[in-house]
Amino acid sequence: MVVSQPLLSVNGLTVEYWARRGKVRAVEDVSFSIDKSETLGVVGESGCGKSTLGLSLMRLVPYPGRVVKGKILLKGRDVLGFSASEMRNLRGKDISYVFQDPMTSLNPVKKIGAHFVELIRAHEPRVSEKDAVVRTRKLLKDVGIQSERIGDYPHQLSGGMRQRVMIALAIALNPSLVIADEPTTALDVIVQAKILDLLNALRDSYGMALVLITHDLSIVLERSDKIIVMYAGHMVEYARSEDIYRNPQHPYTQGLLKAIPNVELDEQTLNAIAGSPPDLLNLPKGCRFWPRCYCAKERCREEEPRLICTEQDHYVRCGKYKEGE
Amino acid sequence: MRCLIVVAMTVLFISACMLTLQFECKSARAGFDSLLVLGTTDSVETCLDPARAYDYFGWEIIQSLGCGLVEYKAGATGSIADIDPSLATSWSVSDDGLVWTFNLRQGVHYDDGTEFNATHVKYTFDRGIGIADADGAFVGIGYDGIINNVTVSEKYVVKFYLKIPFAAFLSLMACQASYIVDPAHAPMTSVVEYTVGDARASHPMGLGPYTLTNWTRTAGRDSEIRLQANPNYWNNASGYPKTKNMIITFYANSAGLALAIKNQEIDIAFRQLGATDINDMKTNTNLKVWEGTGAVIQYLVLQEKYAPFNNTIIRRAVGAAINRTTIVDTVFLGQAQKLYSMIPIGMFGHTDAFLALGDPNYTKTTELLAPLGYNATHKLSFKLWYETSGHYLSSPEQALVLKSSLEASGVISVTLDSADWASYGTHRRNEDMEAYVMGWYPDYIDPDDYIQPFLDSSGGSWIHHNYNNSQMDKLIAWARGNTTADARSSLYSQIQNLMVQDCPMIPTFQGSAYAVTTLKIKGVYLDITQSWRHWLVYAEE
Amino acid sequence: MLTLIRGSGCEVVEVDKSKVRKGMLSSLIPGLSSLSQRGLAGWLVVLGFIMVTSIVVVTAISPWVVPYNPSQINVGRPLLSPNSQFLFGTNNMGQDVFSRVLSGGGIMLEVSILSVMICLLIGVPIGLLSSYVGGIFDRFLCLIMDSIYAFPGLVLAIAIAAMLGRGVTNMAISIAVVYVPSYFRVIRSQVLSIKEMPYVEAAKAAGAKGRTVLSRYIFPNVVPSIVVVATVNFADAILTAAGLTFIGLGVPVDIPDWGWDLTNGSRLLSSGAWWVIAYPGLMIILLALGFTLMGEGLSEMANPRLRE
Amino acid sequence: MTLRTYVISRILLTIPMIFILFTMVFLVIRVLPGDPVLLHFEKQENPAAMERMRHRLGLDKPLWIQYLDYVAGIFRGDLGESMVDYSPVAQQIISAFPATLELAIFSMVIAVSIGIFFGVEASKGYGKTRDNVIRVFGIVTYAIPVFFLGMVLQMVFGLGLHWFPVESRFPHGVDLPSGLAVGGVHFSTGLYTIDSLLEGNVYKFVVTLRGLALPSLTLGLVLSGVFIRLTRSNMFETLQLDYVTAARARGLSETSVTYGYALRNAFLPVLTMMGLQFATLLGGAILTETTFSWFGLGRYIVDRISSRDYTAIQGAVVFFGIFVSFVSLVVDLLYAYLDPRIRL
Repeated sequence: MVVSQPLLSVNGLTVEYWARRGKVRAVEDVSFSIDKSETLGVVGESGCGKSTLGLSLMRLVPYPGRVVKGKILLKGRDVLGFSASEMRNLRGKDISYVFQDPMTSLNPVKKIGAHFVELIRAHEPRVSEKDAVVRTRKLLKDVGIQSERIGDYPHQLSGGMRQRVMIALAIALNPSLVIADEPTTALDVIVQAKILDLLNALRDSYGMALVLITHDLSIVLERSDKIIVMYAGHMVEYARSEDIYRNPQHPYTQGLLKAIPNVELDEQTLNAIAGSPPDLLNLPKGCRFWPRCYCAKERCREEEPRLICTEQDHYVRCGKYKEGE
Repeated sequence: MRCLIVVAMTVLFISACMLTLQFECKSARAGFDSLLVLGTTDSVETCLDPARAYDYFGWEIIQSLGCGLVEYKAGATGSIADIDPSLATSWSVSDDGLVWTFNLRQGVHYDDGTEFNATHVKYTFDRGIGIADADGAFVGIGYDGIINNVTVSEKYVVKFYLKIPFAAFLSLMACQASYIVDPAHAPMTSVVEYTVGDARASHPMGLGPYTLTNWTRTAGRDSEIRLQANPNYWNNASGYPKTKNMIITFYANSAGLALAIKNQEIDIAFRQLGATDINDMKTNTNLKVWEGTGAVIQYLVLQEKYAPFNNTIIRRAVGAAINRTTIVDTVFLGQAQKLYSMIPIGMFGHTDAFLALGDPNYTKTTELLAPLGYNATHKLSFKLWYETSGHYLSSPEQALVLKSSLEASGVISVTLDSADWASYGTHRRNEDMEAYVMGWYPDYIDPDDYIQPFLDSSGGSWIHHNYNNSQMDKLIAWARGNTTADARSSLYSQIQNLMVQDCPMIPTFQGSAYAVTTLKIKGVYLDITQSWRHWLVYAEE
Repeated sequence: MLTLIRGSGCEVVEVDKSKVRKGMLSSLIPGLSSLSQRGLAGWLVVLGFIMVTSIVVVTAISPWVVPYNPSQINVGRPLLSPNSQFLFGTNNMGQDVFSRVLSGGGIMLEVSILSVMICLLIGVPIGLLSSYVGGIFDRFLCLIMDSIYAFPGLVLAIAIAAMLGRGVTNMAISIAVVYVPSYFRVIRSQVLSIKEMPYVEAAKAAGAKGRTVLSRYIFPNVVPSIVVVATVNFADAILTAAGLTFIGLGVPVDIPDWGWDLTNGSRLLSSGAWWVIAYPGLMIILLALGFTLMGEGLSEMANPRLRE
Repeated sequence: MTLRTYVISRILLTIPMIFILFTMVFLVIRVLPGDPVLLHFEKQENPAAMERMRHRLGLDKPLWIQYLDYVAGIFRGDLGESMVDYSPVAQQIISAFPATLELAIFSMVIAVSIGIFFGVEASKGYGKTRDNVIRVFGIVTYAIPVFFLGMVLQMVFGLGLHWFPVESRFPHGVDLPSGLAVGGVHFSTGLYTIDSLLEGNVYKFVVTLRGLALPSLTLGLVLSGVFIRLTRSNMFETLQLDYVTAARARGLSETSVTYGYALRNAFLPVLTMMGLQFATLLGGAILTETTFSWFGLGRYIVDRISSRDYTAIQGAVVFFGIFVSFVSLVVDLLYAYLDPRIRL
């Protein structure tokens, strides 16, 4: 599906953590690309490395982790090659990030407005305090917060409002890409929907691309153009949403789909994904999923399957599929 | 990066500080025609009123602010001959030694202009004796026991009627407690105390070479005293005081004082420098070390109340086992004199009585102790106490040396114990210390002040050594009453020999007085009177 | 130097209840192989332990190894700078500084050990009781402890030392008085948090007697923090002892003691005799450092939030 | 609750504390061997005179009356007369306090700035060599006897390099900073730094700083360890927090992230510690003042303990108590001011 010069294209990205007990590959050999104003969903159980993936796109992988292999091309420029200052310019301006827990993502001792002013002036030093404030009010309005709240401290806002603030911060400098890492998990259901709709609305109005990281496949199915399914640091399936929905190829993806209520599928595989994801420190030999796979073969225990393009824009990492089939 | 900035800033700060170094020294002297800065570790203990002041340094300041009827000439040895006229030009004593007549100097004025006359003398002594301040010198020395009354017989003639013939009367008159006060500033019934920010109101004097222009006390200790020449000083004509302005600054400890004089932050360092410091200042080419006989003596007291020292033989045995040479050389690096008598060297009546016991004479010790069953295996053992508040110079070191010199006898074993000065006093009163080190700063410069307070059964009661010898008391009384010098000195030699017999206390050493000054300083006299005469000191430009 | 006490006191007070129970004790016994696995913390403990023990050993065997009798005056000329005959030179009394350095640790060690013991004997029980019993009793004790705690400890120590007079025991007591509050506070805060823990509740529900709960369930969990405070407190005690000696409340001079040597040396400073204070000073630092290192390491182990 | 009620309640709370302290000391010093009267009679004892003095000092009264008298005095703001030199204790304390306060403030500033700077540096490279070096430094400062450090600094910077004066607070012979004198009214704080500035005398200001340099550095260094370790651990924890990562993700510079975000939050516990350390600091001041022969409150107390000046000791204790609780009150208020989540 490689289009000429996508907004962001990632190639064989691999992130490692060093723990006392050894090396961990939280993300291994992940490749994908996003075009302008596209939405990419990243789905997986917690600990599958999806957050690390998100952070690594901004080179924010916390110590002791770091990107060891791969390329991250933003508008054709390799982000991994950027200098610290280039990185600073990129963050928040080209790519911005919405964190999982709005309760802890704002500086408790700074007023809401201060966050914006600081951000704006950090990237556009020439902007005066006043103009920054004006822009802040508009941004708050866009995310549906009355602008009087500009003088409040974070602890005076509800979770939903804080997340709105986080989003407003993310879009403040209308970046070309926003990464939303489980933006709703910390919120209650009604608010969840609102936030997600807000994100979509903003994506359209601001014309930015969106990476939506979540553990809930249903969320992304309807909202995103492409979906990455991750398991134990591997990208196990990568395809357009409708393909994933119609024809999930990886047993894990199928499992996830079945886990979603009101999706009809034949009986036998209802309790598909038994067990829990493996400990990254001692991965099973062969396919990482076989212990939980309903159709695991001898081969799966032996050799690790490679990512294969099964059909147009549909990539799977499963032993069932052979090259050139 | 930030590290660099920090480093740079510190460097800048330090260099800025160093820059200020030069003009600091300049400005310290700014605005004085002739000024000397004297540093000391002393401090006025209570106040500058002769009716109460009873401490060395208080008296030193009183001496510069006031005058007595008589004064000791520079370089005095404590004999009658050394007493010069001051406010009194001449004097006489009746044959029975009970009436002293002083003819006063005329045309002398207080700093406030009042003319001085006999009534002021009477006022001074009536006041001092009348106030009878509990810890004042008048009570301490016992003026009321000596003086019956003072009468003004003419405007410039004053008569003292004594209760007892008192040989040391002139010395008493020369001591700072007897300095004349100014009735205008000295209320008859109350003591003049330190008044914040008002130097004149802080002292009752006014006849001396200096006036007090500033007296600052912080934390109940002096932090600065400034003296300025008194235009009305009777001896102005002869060019006194030599230096018009004196600043006295105060240090917490001898180390501080030593550093200050070494960095020449001050011109004079007087009392108390450590022996080591004085020693290496002697070799310092930028400093001059002045040495003089001190009047302070120290001695070892033996408690006679109970064993072992209720036995005269044992006391003598201990007396024979004191190695004064080590004390003087090791503790004071030679900056003291071995003392074989309670009467200090350089004072009339002094004899080396205790040499009779040897210094040390361990064979004598062994011989004395052997009959009592003490020997190398069964040693005479006792506890030796010393104070730790620095009340006396390097007491711990003394104790250590005493211990080792006593134990060198081979038949004595000593354990040391110590207490801070306050507890030391209590122990003394409770009489629970077998042996303890004490010292003495005299009040008036006369043998009597070194004998009566120790050996007289009543006068010596404060030491609580329970020494009591009627024969001794008789001798002391005679010596007090007798006014002829040679009669007295013979009496004192008898007293001292008797003391060696009884050995109630063992004199160890006599401290020497030291002052360290910059090279340009002249006119320093350190004599037995132990007083620092500010008005004689000057800088030779 | 008093900062340490307070510092460490508070440091441990902050230890949160997330402390691990099992394994703590074993991890607290220095020298175990497990220590080296604990990274810096482990090494700190081991290093500190080595420093302390070596000083203890040196002091213990000093009578047989000192070149001169440490209290003997005039073994050499006074204030000789370090040389072949007197490795660390001589002091103003002509005593051999080297011999004194070797044998001078006794007082410091005795005082610190004794005072820590006293602290443990007093601070721990009342800490446990006060927090367990609670109520007015607790309030009152807290008030007293806080008053002591809020007051410059050295002043108190000086007053009490002056009151009790000379001697190791008295010094130890006066120091202990100052530090009991830190023990009290730590233990109290610990117990208060542990009291709420389910297994204690369970024990109570199961009808365990107060004493049993206290001794079986609560005490064992307080031990780690007690050990930490105690270790750091060793250093504090040593430094306070040095301070008291410096103020002039030390032991009689015929017993070699670093504290006294420092005090004595401070008077010789102006004459440039650095060696008289330098060596005893360093020894005190080493000893205190040894305990502080151990305390630091232990508290880090006892305090998982700081562990990688 | 409103600020005022809070302050008032705090003050009310400190009163019993001060009393417990005072009572303890009152009793302790009275069982001290050695008695103030006797000390006035070092040379000769005169029972009658001693009785008179005992009466003058009010020591002839029964203990509980002495106690009540003194307490009553406190409420009248009268700390009594010194038993050594008979001048008002309050006045002596006031004269002694500025030195100690100035020393304390400067040492605290030094300690905290060293602590925060190194603490931050350490937390940045947590677990790396830089971190370990800094930690060891912190631990070592911990273990140095304050007076020993003082002497070393004296030797090096005073005697050796002659950069700083080693003795006394202010050069002798120079008039002390007079403070602000407007017409008749004369205002001075006793803090020479401030007074010299009020007086507008740069020279005096500089020499004051030079006098302060070594003592405050001594005390500051010894104290810094506590703050290093505290800042370090708090910074490390704060740097893990989401809003710091979020700030980074918004492309804020490292500096503004570390200081504007992490430190501002990590500072709060440090502030609390500052309050706690103040009492300690005053204790350390005793030894520092002795080493550098300053005449501050620390030395005053030591002197008066050794001369059994009951009234002076009591006065100083009460004063210390009040001051320490005042500081902790100020700290609380600051805390509330710095942390919007707390509102009084």
